Amino acid sequence: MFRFQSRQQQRLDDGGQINRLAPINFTFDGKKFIGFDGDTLASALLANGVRLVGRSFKYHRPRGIYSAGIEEPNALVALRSGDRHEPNTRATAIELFPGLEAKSQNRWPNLLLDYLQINNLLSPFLSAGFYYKTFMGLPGWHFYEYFIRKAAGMGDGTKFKDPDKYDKKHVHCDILIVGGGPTGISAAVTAGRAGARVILVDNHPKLGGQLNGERYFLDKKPAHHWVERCVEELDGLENVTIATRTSAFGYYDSDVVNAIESVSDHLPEPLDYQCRQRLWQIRAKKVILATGATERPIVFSNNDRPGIMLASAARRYVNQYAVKPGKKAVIFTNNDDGYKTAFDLARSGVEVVAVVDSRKNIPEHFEKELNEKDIEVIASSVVIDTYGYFGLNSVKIGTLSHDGKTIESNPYIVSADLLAVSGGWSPNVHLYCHSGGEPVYNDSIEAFVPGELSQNGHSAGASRGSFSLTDCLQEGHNIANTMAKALNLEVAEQIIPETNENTIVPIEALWRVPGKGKKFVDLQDDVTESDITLAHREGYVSVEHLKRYTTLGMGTDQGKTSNLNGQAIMAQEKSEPIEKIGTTTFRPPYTPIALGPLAGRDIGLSYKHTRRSAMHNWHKQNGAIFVEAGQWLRPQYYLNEMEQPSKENMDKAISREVQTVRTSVGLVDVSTLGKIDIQGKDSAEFLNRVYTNGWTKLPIGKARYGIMLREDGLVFDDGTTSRLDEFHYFMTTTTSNAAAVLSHMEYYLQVQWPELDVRVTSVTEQWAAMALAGPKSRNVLSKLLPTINVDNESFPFMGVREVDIEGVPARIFRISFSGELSYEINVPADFGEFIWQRILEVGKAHSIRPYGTEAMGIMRIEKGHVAGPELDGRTTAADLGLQKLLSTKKDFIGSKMMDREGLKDKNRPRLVGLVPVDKKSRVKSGAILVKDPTLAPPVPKLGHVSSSAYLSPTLGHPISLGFVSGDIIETTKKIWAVSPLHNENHELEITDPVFYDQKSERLHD
Amino acid sequence: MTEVNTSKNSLRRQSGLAHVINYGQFGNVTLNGPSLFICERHPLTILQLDTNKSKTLTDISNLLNAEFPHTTNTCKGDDERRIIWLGPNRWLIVEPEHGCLQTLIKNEFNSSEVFLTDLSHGKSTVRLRGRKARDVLMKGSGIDWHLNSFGADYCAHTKLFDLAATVDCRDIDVFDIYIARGFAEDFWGTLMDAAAEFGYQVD
Amino acid sequence: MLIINCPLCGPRDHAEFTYVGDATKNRPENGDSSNDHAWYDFVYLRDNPKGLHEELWQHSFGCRCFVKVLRNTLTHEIIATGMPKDNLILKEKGLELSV
Amino acid sequence: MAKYSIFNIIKNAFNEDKNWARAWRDPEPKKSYDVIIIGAGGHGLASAFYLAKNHGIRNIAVLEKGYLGGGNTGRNTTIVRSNYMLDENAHFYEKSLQLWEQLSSELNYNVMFSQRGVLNLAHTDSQIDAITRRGNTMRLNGIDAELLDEKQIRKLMPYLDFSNDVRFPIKGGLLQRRGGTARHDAVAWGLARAADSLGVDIIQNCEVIGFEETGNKITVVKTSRGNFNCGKVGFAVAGNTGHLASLINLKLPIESHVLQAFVSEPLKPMIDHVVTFGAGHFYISQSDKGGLVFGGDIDMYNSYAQKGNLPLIEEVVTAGLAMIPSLSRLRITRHWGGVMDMSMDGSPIIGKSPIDNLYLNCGWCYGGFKATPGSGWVFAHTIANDEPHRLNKGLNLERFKKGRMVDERGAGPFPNRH
Repeated sequence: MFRFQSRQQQRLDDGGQINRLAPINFTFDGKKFIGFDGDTLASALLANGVRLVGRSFKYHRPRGIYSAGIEEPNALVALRSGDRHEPNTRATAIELFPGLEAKSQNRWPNLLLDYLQINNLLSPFLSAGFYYKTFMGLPGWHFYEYFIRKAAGMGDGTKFKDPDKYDKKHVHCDILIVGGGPTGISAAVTAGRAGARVILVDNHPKLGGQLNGERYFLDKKPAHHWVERCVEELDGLENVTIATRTSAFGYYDSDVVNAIESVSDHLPEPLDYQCRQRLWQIRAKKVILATGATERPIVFSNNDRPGIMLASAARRYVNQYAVKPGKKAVIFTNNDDGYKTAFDLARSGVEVVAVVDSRKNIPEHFEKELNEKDIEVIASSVVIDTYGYFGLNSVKIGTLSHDGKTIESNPYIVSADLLAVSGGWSPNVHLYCHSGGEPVYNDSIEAFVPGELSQNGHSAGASRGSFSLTDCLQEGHNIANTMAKALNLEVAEQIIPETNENTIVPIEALWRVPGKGKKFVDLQDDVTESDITLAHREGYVSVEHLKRYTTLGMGTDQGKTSNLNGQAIMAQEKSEPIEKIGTTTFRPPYTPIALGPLAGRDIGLSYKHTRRSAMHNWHKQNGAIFVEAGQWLRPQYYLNEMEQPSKENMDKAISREVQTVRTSVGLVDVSTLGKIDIQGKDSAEFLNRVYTNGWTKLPIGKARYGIMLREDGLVFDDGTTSRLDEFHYFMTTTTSNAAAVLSHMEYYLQVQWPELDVRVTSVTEQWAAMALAGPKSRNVLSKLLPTINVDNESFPFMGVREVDIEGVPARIFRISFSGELSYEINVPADFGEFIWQRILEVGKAHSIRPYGTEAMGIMRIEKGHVAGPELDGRTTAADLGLQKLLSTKKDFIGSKMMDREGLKDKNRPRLVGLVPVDKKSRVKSGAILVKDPTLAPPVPKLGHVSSSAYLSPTLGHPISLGFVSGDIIETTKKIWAVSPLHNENHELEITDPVFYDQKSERLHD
Repeated sequence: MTEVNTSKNSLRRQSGLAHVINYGQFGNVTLNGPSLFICERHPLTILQLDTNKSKTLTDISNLLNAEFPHTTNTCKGDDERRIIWLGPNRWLIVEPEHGCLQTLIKNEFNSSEVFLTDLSHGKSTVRLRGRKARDVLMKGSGIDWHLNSFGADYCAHTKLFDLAATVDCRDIDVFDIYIARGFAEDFWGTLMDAAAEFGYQVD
Repeated sequence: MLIINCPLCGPRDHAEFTYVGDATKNRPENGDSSNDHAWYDFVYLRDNPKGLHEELWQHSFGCRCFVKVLRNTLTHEIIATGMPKDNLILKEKGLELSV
Repeated sequence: MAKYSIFNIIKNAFNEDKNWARAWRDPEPKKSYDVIIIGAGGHGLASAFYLAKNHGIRNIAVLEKGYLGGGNTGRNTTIVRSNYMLDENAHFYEKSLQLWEQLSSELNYNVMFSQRGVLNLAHTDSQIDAITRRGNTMRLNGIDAELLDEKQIRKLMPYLDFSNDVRFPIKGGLLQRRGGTARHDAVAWGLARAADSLGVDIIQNCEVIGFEETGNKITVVKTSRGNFNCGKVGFAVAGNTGHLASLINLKLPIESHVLQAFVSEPLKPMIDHVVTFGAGHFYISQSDKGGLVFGGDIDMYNSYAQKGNLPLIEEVVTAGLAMIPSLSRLRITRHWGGVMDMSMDGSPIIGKSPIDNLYLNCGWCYGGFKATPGSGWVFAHTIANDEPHRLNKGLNLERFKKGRMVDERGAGPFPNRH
């Protein structure tokens, strides 16, 4: 173990919140390292002296670790490998786990020898928007794009399926607290004591927030004592839930906040039955946004080198991780925060060369400690430039002129391998903005803070610009009590601990340092100061133009460290105050979130629930090949035991099934049809309004076919409805419209005609339905119903009978889709499989066969029955040849709009039958009907083929249904079907759409 | 084809879950045993009753010797017979299959006053029991499953794992879930998957 | 997520509902065959307000009732809900007066 | 207008880019304009550009309440295609596509129109029939289309799920190779620069607050920056059409709905085409920067808020993972919403209005971006000649009254279903 430790040359011997007894192996770019439990990948790399971790997006400049949190713009790595590979992961937010594997990105062949470094040299030509100004001519953008795309992008995607699981969870609470820093903890204690249902979420493995990275004392004890005490109390409260490793990423309407819980990201892989991540949908009555603040860099030349980092990050590395981020440090600051860093670094044995403070006055209360630690402060000064290609080695310092526009004295260079920068703090107003709030600019902290309240989310602590620890603790407590009061709860007491912090001397804005060289504003997207001034020069001055033209803030860090600096520089260029420039809209998610948890468990075969009929298992065991019909699975056709699925066998099976029905008897599962139970005194009147034809005279025990229109007069759905009793009807709809028809009827009953006494209920699932069809169907039925007379007179066409089949109650409807004598038998679903099998057994004498949707489809085409492809929402009743069903004696839904001129146009395409002249050609549905197949585009289109049967086994040749313009039907009998996609043309004869048994003798027989 | 016994007595009512249920303990079952117990309730009589005549309802109530819940989202009854509020003037009566409930009411009341729809076969019923039952429900639906909001004799018609479901809280940690029969197999799979992390027993 | 307070079932996710649309459209009387414009208006024209919008949703995963919702289309804030016969805009105005 | 070229870039680089001029002016508004276009998005700017270029009208103002290109132009998923079935749409969008093919050189601004191909997947036989009909119609209209079978798709897009663990297997697809994507912001900027150079005044931060009418004509457009006299007025404000129309008491067959989109972290090239899933609402492409751009269905309820809610995103992601399971561990960085002007038949309304000198350009649903140059072309023609171009004749407002809807989906008068 000591051997390991000796390799962590930057690790402190004591302190920090790491467990030195738990060493962890990991690799970076294939090299083996060791860190400790409690480390992040970033802190472990720094502990091992690794400074260069990546290459920048555009110029491929060497980059190191810049921050200690989710705002990291530089240190993006590819985490894990194989099917768990995750590109673009922030090293600063990865908890170290045994065997962790990370690789640097955006470099080739390796991190030191990246050949696209050439971009850095070419950078004068690659200023903002350069590609808008060129690559316009031949050979076209698509050619150049190929190369540019290869250079762009960061990490690699993967081609593997994710082996991990994801979960979702819905929770409710009175008060949601986002952020487990001092403000959030204080709020949670008060809210918890008040008895509110509280959820506290924090994206870190443990609570404490900023307190973990600082040397604060609360009531004279290190702050973690207070944190631990609070957590203990909260854990004991049944009404409080603490969710760590849970990142609230979006604040949506109705005070719904969404978060991702990282359940097992900190483990090598999830444990048994454990998911990787879980999406939380949190519905809160009130929300406390205690999301803290993010430190900003300052814009100066070469401010991007490995070894340059945020001052608070440097502090966090020594304090929380016991890692010295450098040996010799310069601090560059425009506010008090830099001093804290200087002191904490010095205390840990880092040589602090100087604090460069752009302010004229050094806070007096620091003097004592500065003297004690022998730290030099250089006031009114700035860092002008830095040196060291793969890592910082020296820093150039100069004095700033009064107006801040030039460097006054002779600058000088000091050697340093760490430059800690603080440009001030920006409150994390993201969630507040998601909730609909508009931030306002606050001069005293030089940052945007929440403006007026939006929804029920209140910001507190640093996230509303209160940077003093005492204020944070107090605000958390106060806001929680205000909310408790609003929720009619007793307010709670909490004694706010005493802190050891100094009063804060105001920041003096310093956005950029004068001078030449590359000054990075957005480190991830390589947006420099000159890009912003160029955007200004060219008129891209609104913040959104600025963002889009320069890509400022468009990286994976979403501009957390760069947005305000960029906007401030634009404001300076425009000589306008920052608040006038405004800020860009913060969009969810707050930090990038994986797609997996958004899909949860609905992946693969679980994508959209599968719906099965009661006979599904029988179909499965008896050779059915299934087809998706919406969410249903339906047998498409049945293969014999010996047959393998193939196109040939499919054709054979379908022909077999059709022939069986036409010559003997078949059985098809039609359970998927929508079924609606209609009851009430006004049912007939209601049907009269819903359907286009008349319903008042339908006798009990009879069924009738009907079509429904939409209000706009076009056909909506068709089906049969039967009268079971005086006030009791049973409706069937098409499979695809089942839900829509029910809603349609409920709408009219509840909203338009509440006076009608009618109830509708979906009974689709209650009844298993099967159609027994074919000339021998009556024979089979009579055997099933030995005591009932089923001859033509007793049970005529469109007759309905409620019977008992071997003890099973059944409804039998003598209706036909196939055109044969046919009975639709409905039985309660649990008896479906039993009755299905019984029918097949009884039917054996007549060589009965089950048939699928394909055979059914062919037979309905033979019979000229319309279905989905014809009822496509664009056809009128007349188009379908169903004008006879439009009653003129009553009003019905759609009757007022169906006579508009466009819908009465004589030239509208009308349903026809189509037969290839050669009686052989397979005409594809979707082929277009034209006069002459040799015409060059644009070709006048006369209609299209809507449904095709490649072979009608009954007629011995292919047939199709289609639509042909009315005027063409009158003048010609021949037409061409062309399918340029297949390079096919076929001459067709236009026929009546009913090919089979035009007088319908068979089904009436 | 399997052999079918046609004798009336052995008529099989086959549940929508008949082909998917595996009995035993599954998932993350620890030494403390499973946190969840899951079983199907079958066969049941499930009857939808619809009437806007309060007098009629009282009469039915007397006939059945059962109270109807008038508060939204509530149920009344016991294991023998459960009456669930469904919507305005609409209830669901659930009891172990007897086969006579519908006839009983039909014989007594006018068909223009009471509207009955048999849904016994249209729904599959799963009973979810155990201290983690609410955690499973939380994965599938956005309503507040907290005991204070959804205690015993509460019911909800909601979207559960993307399916229309009725959930009846029979007791503090006992829930009957009704879903459309056609989705039963899929729902079962989803439920088992969601329960796995807690460890469950299928009875 | 919009949380819609179903007058019967209580607050539910909008995913349990099906959006129907503008609730202020009046369906012309069926008997009146002369007024083509009224039908055109009913079927096709919309006020499409930026601000308060009275609209219908069906609680299709719940009680199946049609629910009237008064919602701000600019902020998505739901101000009130009721049954189809309720006039929420009037009701809201009444509330404002009484405050 | 200084010409943009590689030579100029090099020349300016030696000057530290100090000599680049403004891409467009920030003019003081005049008192009166021959034509006022409301809305400086792609459509408004293209209309002004073609009015100036094709019809010689120069005294034009384009009014913008925010910043130009800040509405749907800057929020869409940048897909350009002309794979429509109905004649009224097909010829119009094809004209637009042809204009796209030359837009960068016409504007002297690289709009990065990348003809990487747009593929619509089909998962059932009936979907195959539907894309067959559409593809055949396209071909007969002179528009490129290819029908691919599963094997061909597998070769082109190996990242799609062709395994057995898939709920809706891929059976085929319709590919339009000339379709693709463009850099949306560049379109607005390029058009603004080109229109500006022809003398068009683009007035930003100028919100229209009312109109003055005399007879059946608009005479004055009232704005937050003063009142302007006008000859003719054109609306090109997409999702805000309903609101603007309400200022002159005009009711339209339009509802505003929010459509969301989102983008992943930048990745090295992995998806070369635009792919549309047929069994759920989902489409994807990869931007030049490397981000995967996702889109889906609208949020279903009326909205003027440029933000959406998570359930729709979850739905789109679920569909996306059903199609490309390997996306699961990738992360999204941003999701946003745009306000769509959903029409009652899913097709645009571009033409005359009931008011004599007011012209409407609206109802784009979520197809507005690809229409940009075509829309400008025919709208300019309609305004200049006071009658529609042959390409927008069928896309008139009267069609609803007359029962001549242009309904590609057959969804009927329900704007959120198109």
